[in-house]
Amino acid sequence: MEFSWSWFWPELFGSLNETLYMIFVAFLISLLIGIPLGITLVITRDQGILANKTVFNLLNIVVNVLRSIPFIILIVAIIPLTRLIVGTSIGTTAAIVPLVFYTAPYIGRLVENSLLEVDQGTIELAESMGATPWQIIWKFLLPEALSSLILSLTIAIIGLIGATAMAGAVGGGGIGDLAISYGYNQFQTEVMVVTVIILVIMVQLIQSIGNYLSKKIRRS
Amino acid sequence: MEFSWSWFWPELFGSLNETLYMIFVAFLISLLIGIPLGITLVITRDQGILANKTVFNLLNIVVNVLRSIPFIILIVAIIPLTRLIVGTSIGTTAAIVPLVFYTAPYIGRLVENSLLEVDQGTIELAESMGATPWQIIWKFLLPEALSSLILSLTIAIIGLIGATAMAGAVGGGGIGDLAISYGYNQFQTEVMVVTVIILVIMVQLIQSIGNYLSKKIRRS
Amino acid sequence: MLRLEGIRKLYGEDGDNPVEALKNINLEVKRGEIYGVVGYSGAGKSSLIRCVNLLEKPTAGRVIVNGKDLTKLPAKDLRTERKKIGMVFQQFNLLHSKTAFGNVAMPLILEGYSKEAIHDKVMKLLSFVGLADKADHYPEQLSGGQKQRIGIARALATDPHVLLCDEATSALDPDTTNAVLDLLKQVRDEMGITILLITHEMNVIRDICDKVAVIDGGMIVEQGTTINLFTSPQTDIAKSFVRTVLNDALPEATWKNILEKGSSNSVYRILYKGESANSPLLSNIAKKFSVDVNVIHGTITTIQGQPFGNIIIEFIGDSREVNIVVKYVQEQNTTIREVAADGI
Amino acid sequence: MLRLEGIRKLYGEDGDNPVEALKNINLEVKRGEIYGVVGYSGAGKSSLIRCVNLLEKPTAGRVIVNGKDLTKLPAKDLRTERKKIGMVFQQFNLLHSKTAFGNVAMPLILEGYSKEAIHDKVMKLLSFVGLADKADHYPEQLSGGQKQRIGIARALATDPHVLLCDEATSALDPDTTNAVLDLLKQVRDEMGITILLITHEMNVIRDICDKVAVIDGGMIVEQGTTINLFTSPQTDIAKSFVRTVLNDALPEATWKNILEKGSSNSVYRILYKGESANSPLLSNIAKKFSVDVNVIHGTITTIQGQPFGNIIIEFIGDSREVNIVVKYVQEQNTTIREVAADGI
Amino acid sequence: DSTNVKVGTTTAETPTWELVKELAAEEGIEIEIIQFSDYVQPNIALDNGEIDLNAFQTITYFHSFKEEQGLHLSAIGTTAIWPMGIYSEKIEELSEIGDGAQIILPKEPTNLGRALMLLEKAELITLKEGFNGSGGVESIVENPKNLDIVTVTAGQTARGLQDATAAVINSDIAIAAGLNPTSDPVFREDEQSVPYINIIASHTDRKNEEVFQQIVDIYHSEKVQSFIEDEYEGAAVPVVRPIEEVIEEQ
Ligand SMILES: Nc1ncnc2c1ncn2[C@@H]1O[C@H](COP(=O)(O)OP(=O)(O)OP(=O)(O)O)[C@@H](O)[C@H]1O
Ligand SMILES: Nc1ncnc2c1ncn2[C@@H]1O[C@H](COP(=O)(O)OP(=O)(O)OP(=O)(O)O)[C@@H](O)[C@H]1O
Ligand SMILES: [Mg+2]
Ligand SMILES: [Mg+2]
Repeated sequence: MEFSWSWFWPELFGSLNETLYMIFVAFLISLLIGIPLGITLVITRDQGILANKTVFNLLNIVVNVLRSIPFIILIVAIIPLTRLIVGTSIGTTAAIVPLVFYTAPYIGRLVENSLLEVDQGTIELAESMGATPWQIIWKFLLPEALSSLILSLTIAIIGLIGATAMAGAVGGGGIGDLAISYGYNQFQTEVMVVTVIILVIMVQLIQSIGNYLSKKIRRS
Repeated sequence: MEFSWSWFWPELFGSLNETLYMIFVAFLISLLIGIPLGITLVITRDQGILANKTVFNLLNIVVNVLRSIPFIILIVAIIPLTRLIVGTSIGTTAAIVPLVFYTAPYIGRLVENSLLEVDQGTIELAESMGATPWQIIWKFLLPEALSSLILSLTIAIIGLIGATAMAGAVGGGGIGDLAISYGYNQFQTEVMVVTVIILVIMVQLIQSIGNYLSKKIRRS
Repeated sequence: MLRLEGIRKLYGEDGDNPVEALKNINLEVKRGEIYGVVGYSGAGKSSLIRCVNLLEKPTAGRVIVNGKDLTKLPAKDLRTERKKIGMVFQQFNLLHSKTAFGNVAMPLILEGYSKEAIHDKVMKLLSFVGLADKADHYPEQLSGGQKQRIGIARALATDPHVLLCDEATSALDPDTTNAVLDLLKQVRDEMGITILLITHEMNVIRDICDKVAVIDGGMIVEQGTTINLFTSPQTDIAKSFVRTVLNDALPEATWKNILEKGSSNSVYRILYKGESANSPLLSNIAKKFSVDVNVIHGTITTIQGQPFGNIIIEFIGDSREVNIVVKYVQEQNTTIREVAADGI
Repeated sequence: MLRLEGIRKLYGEDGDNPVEALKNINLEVKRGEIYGVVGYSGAGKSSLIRCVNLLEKPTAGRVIVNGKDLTKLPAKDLRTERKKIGMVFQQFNLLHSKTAFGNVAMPLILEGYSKEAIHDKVMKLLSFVGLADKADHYPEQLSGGQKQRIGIARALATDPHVLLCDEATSALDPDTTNAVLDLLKQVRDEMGITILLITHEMNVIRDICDKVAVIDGGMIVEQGTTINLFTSPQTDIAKSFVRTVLNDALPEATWKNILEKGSSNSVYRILYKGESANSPLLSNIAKKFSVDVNVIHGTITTIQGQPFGNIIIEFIGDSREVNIVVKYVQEQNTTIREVAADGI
Repeated sequence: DSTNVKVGTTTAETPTWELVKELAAEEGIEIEIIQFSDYVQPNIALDNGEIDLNAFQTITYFHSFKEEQGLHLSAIGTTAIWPMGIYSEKIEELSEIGDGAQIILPKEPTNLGRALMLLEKAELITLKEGFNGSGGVESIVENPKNLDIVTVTAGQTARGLQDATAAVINSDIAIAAGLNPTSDPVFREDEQSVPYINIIASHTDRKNEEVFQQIVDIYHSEKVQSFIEDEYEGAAVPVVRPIEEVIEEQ
């Protein structure tokens, strides 16, 4: 099959659109789930500010289970849920659900790791001020860990971009899928090169922003 | 096609074997590459102990490029290299090469994030003692970051397990591929359930060890 | 206002070698009192003060602040009480992610003050501690003493009823220390704040504390009013602390000098306090007796408004006459005793 | 041994509001000397000491240690020189991942000492600072003062030629401080180590320093021998530092007392040092003149082996007689001056 | 060592090859089965000589792939046809497919072109002239019903039946998913349609090796034929025809 640029450009923009849509929505929702998840893993652990073995163990296992299931199987496993949420198990929007299931626990772990690095003195300070657990989290833990959190989230969003390439399995489309369907499966080197370049630029951009913000916050 | 346990068990053990082999070897090599990579990203950055814009930018881009290419395309892209290293591009051993290309930069980023959290005072201390860059890294940076590093590596090895599921593309086999090939493609629910359980146990075990070690080192 | 009853603190209870940092501590601080705690490094001072707001959970004992036993309060009530307890940390515990302003503003933000109220209050506090121009600096851009001052300003931000100071002036130069102590006194006088203060600087105790406890090995070995501790310390450790300010040990060089002159047996320490300090004792001696009086060492000062003298004098003259002088001094209700070989 | 020439340090050069922490600092410390630096919080003391081993790169100026300009050395040689410079950090900078033992052992490990040699040396140092029993403790299990002592032990581990101490005793009680100072003196006497020492505790200066520099606003405003600084401080800041130890300001309460009695015009300060301190001046006055002498405040002490007195006395008697006494005192080569209204 | 033969295949065909392996062992041929989860690698590996035979693709896909990639591969034998069908839970007749209906297609290169051709044959779309099975949805030139064509992995086609109007499903997937490939489809491929015959391929230089022919013969043996019929319950229809004839017809 011949390669045709006139076919390619609209296709590329469509895919780019899909990718950005998936990343944006999936990342946003994953943040909304993953950050509280990571926070909960930190505060409920042994000697955390709201130590609670049951909650910790439960979440720890849930995260582990989700993190251990291969993505494609995860997609299948949650089809009923996907259908419930977006009305279909096929298409870009439907792909967002498994992407969230993949990314949220991932963010949870990364956030957990970042928050655990916050100095014990910070929590002491907060407690001495009579801060509520909510305030400890929002006013102390998160701001103090922010620099590391940003790098963690950068890692997560890049991981998410990688995962969107697999969203093609349920008709999610996107630039990664374009690369695989045409660049890889159909050997259209031009597609492969262009899509990979776009992905590299995207990742490079995100990483640069992450590095910049993180460094600015760290101030060193 | 019917499901038969007598077929399944040896198949399962073979796959488990392949997975463990891939994880073990790929992780080991990824560590050997990823940790120095992360260290280099930290020490060569602006105001690092061996600040070097060229090296930092170069590595940063290499990591970004590798992190942005969809795994299946990565596999193909490095086939010549794979063949050079292991003599073939097919099979379990061959799958290790792309797995390393996937995991090493990932570890690099995670290590980078952990090391950046080390207190500036630690580096000052090391410099005041006339420690060589090598000593700063091994005697100061790494030990001080160890607790966070362990959690980061836990995250990385679990990510690697996820990636091994894709090794089937080059005939790598493994438990994730078993889950996909039979559980997913052939609708053999038994295979799916058993393999996923095994993966969950594996991940749970690794995470528990990671949590335990990290906590023990953190002592809090 | 603040009472510790039978406080015990064991660290590393479940480990191999537990450390008993506090053993049966009993201590009471009245409203508006400034109570000092001194002791050697590792004596348990920080552990004690951290038990007051339950940052460290006591292994045993009761912590009663404002009539409430904090150890028995549910989490929510404990938070309410903690809001009324300000704390200056030994290691500052500043937030790296916040500027000097942001650090001081923190407790006010938690309380939900308005933006303007916060700005006014914080800038006032920063001016108080002489750091108004550093409002926008982050902790790592501040010197050690500046960090400590931020910690002090922060602890005072919400007008607490109780203030816990763990070595709040240890990183400060004398002038800044005085300014801080004046501020604390002022806060106490104006708002009746109760202050529990750890320090190893006896001049801080002298200048500001109403009462003092001396802690050693996790136990209170001596406690009482500041003037009593200074004028008649009982334990060796208290004496050694007092000495740092009152300078009552004869320096080795001086003692050697005296020994060489062979006049060691006419060296006496005189301690006088209160009214007696105002009568010209030395002058009287010189006038009344045929001995010369040479002050070789000592301090005459005022502790908590009362004059106090602790001096070492050499009597030059006939030893019998000296004995008469000693008796005369004793008759003036003043302590006099021969100085021992170690200069004490 | 150690010379700073025209050191200037600008923080945040490329930012909006740069801070000029050091302005043209010149300072020389001879081999075996103990040199103290005092100054208010934020004066630039830490910046100065951190410039010596180039932890802070001076914006301008030369740092000459042992004849080598450190600012010009390639990295490798700088490391070699740094190995000979021990440093005690104001914020301790202990490694959280290492025990007390491990922290002290660190510089020895870097040097490649044998295991036994390290063990012996570290245990000796830990005993020195009174922490042999805490060898296995991690920093967060240590008190503030204990952490500081670990920092001191660590700085001494490799027998450095130069020791930089940034508030090395600020968290220590007086006894421990003395022990540390004795140790430093001993190290100096035995090994000829050169010490640059920052402190805000004037008793540390008094007890151990040969020379002192007073730094203010990033400039050295006064420097000289310790005895000179104590006996005749020139700048206000030096005077205020000296006062903390010599206690030469009359407490407000005492002054009020005097004013009430209406005798303020016969209150004098007498300063005497060296030999003159040994003649019984006060006693002579009492004997020779018909005035009573009342010492109301002051200190008589020994600085660097020399006696020194700074006392405030009240003459009770006829004002003409008092004038004669004042003249007499002046003839004895002793400084006497009327005390001003602020008690100074 | 020509008695050791590496055969690259995919999961669905593995059971048959297990049997072939058993039978071949009796004739002194040692077969090693390498399972791929991908449709590109087996051909590449065959061309490289990393495997000796592969069996997973239709003759159509095989030809277009090797031509486009310039691979030196040759088909040496037929295996079976895995007829595709258009399945639906929503409609009974093709004519019920309305404007804008969503149709799911398998996306693997060997499946996709074939699924498109099936749609064309069902007169739902028109493909560009000379469409040879290689290529994707961009090959559609006319789509009068504005069908929303979504490509997913083969495994997902059956799983999406509930969501889409219709799905093109490989018969092995259909069976695995509990569908009956003979009675359930609303439209189905011809069981003997030459272009969809799956083949065994080898490197062109080695296509005449005797042992390969032996393996093809074993595959065409009675035992294997009946095994396929039993095992796949109609999802795979064995094809025993000389390969030259098939190539010519194609
Ligand atoms: N990294 C920095 N960025 C900006 N300003 C700084 C930085 N470090 C120090 N400063 C400023 O430089 C001045 C001198 O600081 P330095 O730490 O030398 O003071 P110091 O004399 O040691 O005071 P202290 O006795 O309180 O420790 C201070 O005003 C401080 O705010
Ligand atoms: N978390 C801990 N685990 C074990 N031991 C501890 C812990 N915290 C403190 N200690 C020990 O308890 C004792 C008292 O410590 P504390 O911090 O109360 O001393 P401190 O009087 O404040 O001393 P400093 O004046 O040096 O600050 C010390 O011996 C210390 O080593
Ligand atoms: Mg303490
Ligand atoms: Mg300082």
